[in-house]
Amino acid sequence: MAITRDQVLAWLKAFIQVIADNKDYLTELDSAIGDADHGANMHRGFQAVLAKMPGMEDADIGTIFKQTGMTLLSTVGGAGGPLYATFFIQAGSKLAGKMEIELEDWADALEAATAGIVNRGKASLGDKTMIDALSPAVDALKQSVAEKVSLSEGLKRSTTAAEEGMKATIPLVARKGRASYLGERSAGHQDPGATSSFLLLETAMKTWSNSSK
Amino acid sequence: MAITRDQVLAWLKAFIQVIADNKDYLTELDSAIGDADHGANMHRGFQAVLAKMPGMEDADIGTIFKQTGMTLLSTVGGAGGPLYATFFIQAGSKLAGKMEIELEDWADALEAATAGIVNRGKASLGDKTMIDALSPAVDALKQSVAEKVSLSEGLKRSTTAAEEGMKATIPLVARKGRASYLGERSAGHQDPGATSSFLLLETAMKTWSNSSK
Amino acid sequence: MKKLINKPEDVVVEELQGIALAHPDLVKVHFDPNYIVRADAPVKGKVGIISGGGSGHEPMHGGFVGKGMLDAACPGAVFTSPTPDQMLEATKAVDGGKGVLHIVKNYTGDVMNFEMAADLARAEGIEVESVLVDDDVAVQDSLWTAGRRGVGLTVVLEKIVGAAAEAGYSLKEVAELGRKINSLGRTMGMALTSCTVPHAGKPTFDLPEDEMEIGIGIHGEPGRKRMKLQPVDEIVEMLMEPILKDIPYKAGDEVILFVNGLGGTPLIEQYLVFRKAHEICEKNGIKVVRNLIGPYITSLEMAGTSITLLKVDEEMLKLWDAPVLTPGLRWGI
Amino acid sequence: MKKLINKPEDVVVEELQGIALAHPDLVKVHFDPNYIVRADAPVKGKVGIISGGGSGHEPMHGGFVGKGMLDAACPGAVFTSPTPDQMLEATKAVDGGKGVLHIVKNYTGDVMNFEMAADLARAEGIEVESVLVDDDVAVQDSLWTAGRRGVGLTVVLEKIVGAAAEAGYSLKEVAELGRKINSLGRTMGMALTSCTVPHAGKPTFDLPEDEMEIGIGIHGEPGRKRMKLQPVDEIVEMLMEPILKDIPYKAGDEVILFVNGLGGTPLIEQYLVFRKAHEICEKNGIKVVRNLIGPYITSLEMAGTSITLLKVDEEMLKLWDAPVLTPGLRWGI
Ligand SMILES: Nc1ncnc2c1ncn2[C@@H]1O[C@H](COP(=O)(O)OP(=O)(O)O)[C@@H](O)[C@H]1O
Ligand SMILES: Nc1ncnc2c1ncn2[C@@H]1O[C@H](COP(=O)(O)OP(=O)(O)O)[C@@H](O)[C@H]1O
Ligand SMILES: [Mg+2]
Ligand SMILES: [Mg+2]
Ligand SMILES: [Mg+2]
Ligand SMILES: [Mg+2]
Repeated sequence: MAITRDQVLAWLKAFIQVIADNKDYLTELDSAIGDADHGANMHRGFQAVLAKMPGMEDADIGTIFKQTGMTLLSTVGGAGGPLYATFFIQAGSKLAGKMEIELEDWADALEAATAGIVNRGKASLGDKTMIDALSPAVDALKQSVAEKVSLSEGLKRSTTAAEEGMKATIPLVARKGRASYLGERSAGHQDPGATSSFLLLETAMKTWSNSSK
Repeated sequence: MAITRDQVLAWLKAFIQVIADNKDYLTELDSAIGDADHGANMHRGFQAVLAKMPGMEDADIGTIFKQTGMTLLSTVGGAGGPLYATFFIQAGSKLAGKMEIELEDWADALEAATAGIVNRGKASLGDKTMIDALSPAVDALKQSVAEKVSLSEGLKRSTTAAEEGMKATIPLVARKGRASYLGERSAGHQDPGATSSFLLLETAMKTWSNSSK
Repeated sequence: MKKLINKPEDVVVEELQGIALAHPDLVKVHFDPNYIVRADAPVKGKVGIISGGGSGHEPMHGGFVGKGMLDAACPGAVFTSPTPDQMLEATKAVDGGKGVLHIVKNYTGDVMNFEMAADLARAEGIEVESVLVDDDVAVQDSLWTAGRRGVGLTVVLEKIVGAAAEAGYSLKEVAELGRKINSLGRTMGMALTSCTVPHAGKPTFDLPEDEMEIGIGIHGEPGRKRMKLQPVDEIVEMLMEPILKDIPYKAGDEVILFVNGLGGTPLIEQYLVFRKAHEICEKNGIKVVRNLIGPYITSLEMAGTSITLLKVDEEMLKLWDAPVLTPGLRWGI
Repeated sequence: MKKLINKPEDVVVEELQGIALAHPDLVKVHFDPNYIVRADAPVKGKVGIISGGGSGHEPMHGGFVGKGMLDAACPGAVFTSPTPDQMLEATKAVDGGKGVLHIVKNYTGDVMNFEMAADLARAEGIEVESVLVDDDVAVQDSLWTAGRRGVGLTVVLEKIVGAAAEAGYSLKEVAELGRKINSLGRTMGMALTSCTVPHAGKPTFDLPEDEMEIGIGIHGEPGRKRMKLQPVDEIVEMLMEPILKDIPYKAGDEVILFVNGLGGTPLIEQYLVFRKAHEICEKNGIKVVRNLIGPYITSLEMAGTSITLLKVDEEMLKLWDAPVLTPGLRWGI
């Protein structure tokens, strides 16, 4: 019922591929309400993470997260870079030294990660950002932990919450980030950062549910 | 059987309108094998002539031609400007002092005008220029004079010759002017300068045939 | 997509190689992390001035590196804020012992990446101050937006602040000057077309043949309003109105009037924009004492223009007039 | 048609009004006939240098009027050679008693209008010489064409000859220098798009999204060849090949390498063109001793580039480096 270090690496590897596969889609989203670079930025950053992965194979989970965050920080750029870097670095702090993690650890890590993004980006729920996907996911995870559900169930609920949050960004008028320059015109389009965050969590569910008992 | 001074003015006025009506067409032709300015250039120049016409009402035919040429020289620009200016100025020299002209005078004037263009532009028949319309028209006029045909008949023959010459430019590869930069690609398009010259002669026929006996 | 490029992912590095080959007398180019630095950096005893931003706005910022303007510029991917490691290394490279000023355009990414870099630089013992540029009147500065964008004024600010540093101003003084400039400058832009980011392969947005976007930025994103295309005189009225009334500029003010080409608009049209903007200033009793006309802060091949006004005093004019020697701006040397 | 203009027929006059408002310290603008003349003309004892051509190539030629370059420039309608009265008045306005040089780009209209003007000026007692610029290698110079077009080299020639006049060269000397430059400079251009002449209302030709024109000029007309779009490195190879082999340039030659943006191509791409052109020069043992990169001789908003090489000697380099103070080019002052 635990997520091992190797499963964390498998998740990252899978997500690197998900980003590669969704690069154009994320670019499309970031064209409607942005500057058309979110897909390329994420792809560049996660390809750099891929190159670093051989060196992470013996590391603890916290270190893997931290190194991923540091790599993203110097390769992604834009708004997404520091925010995703913060996500991974803050999560990594919570997971320091661990070789396997339970749902509760994952909930704590995701909570710290999301709080880090809020701390840096100052976004609130409903501002039409990645927070709109991450925050409900954190809540769902905490709830899952409180209800003592299985890992699979917890991952499923948080992914569903993230997906709903991502879709909920569609009608919103952006109040943070580049989309906010468009004012009312940002409504009717799904937020790119919320989409990539959802994909991150969905990939976690797909990777960790398969191998959990 | 003569063309009076007033009929010369009527011809100019009619041609000014013909140019206004065909501005876009000439631009179109000059887009395919040029820089898309022949229509605007001719229109600008002949509108300037229109503004000068009140001052020409009492002048002899030669002076009218000359002033037209001088006006075109300082308003048309491009290749067409000096060439049409030369046309009118050289024709004007031949018609100096006259208050009415016969077919023979018109033939001499057109011959001098065309020679002036050849002198300045160095084009030969077949180079895909206005010469390809004017030169056959001059020949037809000289022939008409030799055969002592009527004014109407002479104007008709020279207009037909100009029209055939204009159309004959279509398959030619340009060897003078801007179209020559395109090489083989200039073939298949009618020359703009040949077109405006044909219109000049056609308008003369329409104006002078109506009023001649 | 029609561009003169090789592979999209190599555009920035290849451009930097081109810059290094073109201007070895003025700048050095550092790779991994990428930054452009003036050839004689660090200039001892002088405050270092750095900026940075996404590529695709050339000549800003890399084209403004040299004597009298920026000591260094950090180029990100196209339209993407550079990363903290770039600004950290650049800060160190220009540290002449008197501190370093970061000129930061107000975009979420630029602000966060520069902030992290400033923290890292301070941790290494370098004094760093930041000046935020947020001159764009198209966006409301409110709780409901990410704040006003940094656009055209950035060029003018970099020139004046660069001259101040060259003249020996302290870090505190250049920062104050920068903030003063930011408080006195306003910009508004419009576009006839979008632009195509290399890896995206197509324009960021489509504009019908008879329409224009008012209130655009420099990253190819749509603006505030889409409207039917107007004659340029009406467009300039539309841009000048919010610029004039924001601070507001008043009769008697002396200004620098900067008409910027966004990349795809020919210079002949930029002079038409200037003509009307100048007329509007005069009509309002505002004296245009200096001007700049040209493609200085671009958005790839976007067709369009932005107008910037900066209210100036004697000190700012003196610094504006001071010699500058960079690839993108040069006078007095 | 998307342009920042008012009425098409007013574009040139309004642009001239904008120039007059923008650069009163450098130039004066004369209307009817239209010409731009340096503010301190005529400069007594100096040969006057004038040029001219259609509008739409800005900053050429009007943007190059000032100290160290042109004394006057005559702007025609867009893409239309100016008329003899313009050049006559401009010639008189810059006559400092040492004669006047006409720099004439080799187009049928330019040549004829300048010829007539030179005749008229001589009839008024002014000594006039002409230099023909025909650097374009895209066109064969033969009995079967109107000769090679005057394109990118014009900018470089105007700079060097302008400096020579400023340095006191005689009329004969500047003419000889100009002809020497013309014999040592070659250019080739290409386009990704055409451009739209204001009164035409649509592009002069259409290019499919995946095609380019090789061997274009600066008036929006089609080129020699239409091909599938290639990466910029291959395009630069295609442009450099005919440039290099025409004179030909040889190993050991020192050159000015001028990469020109045609108006709609962003600076970032111009640096990619430069990078490869520089590499090709080096590979051929040709030393690039100076360069110029930017939109200096444009074709409205045409996207594309032209590359110019000029083989230089010490004298030409000295004149290239000499101070110049014009709206479009400035260094050393
Ligand atoms: N202040 C913020 N807080 C949280 N997320 C943000 C904030 N600003 C922007 N974002 C996220 O960043 C995404 C855009 O990322 P990206 O395109 O990589 O950066 P940029 O806007 O700098 O081009 C948005 O979709 C949004 O989800
Ligand atoms: N050397 C020449 N001799 C005669 N006619 C010429 C010559 N060169 C060009 N033309 C004519 O000029 C026309 C183009 O005129 P225009 O478009 O006004 O000038 P430009 O080519 O300078 O733009 C051509 O169609 C051709 O008929
Ligand atoms: Mg983005
Ligand atoms: Mg033409
Ligand atoms: Mg971005
Ligand atoms: Mg023309």
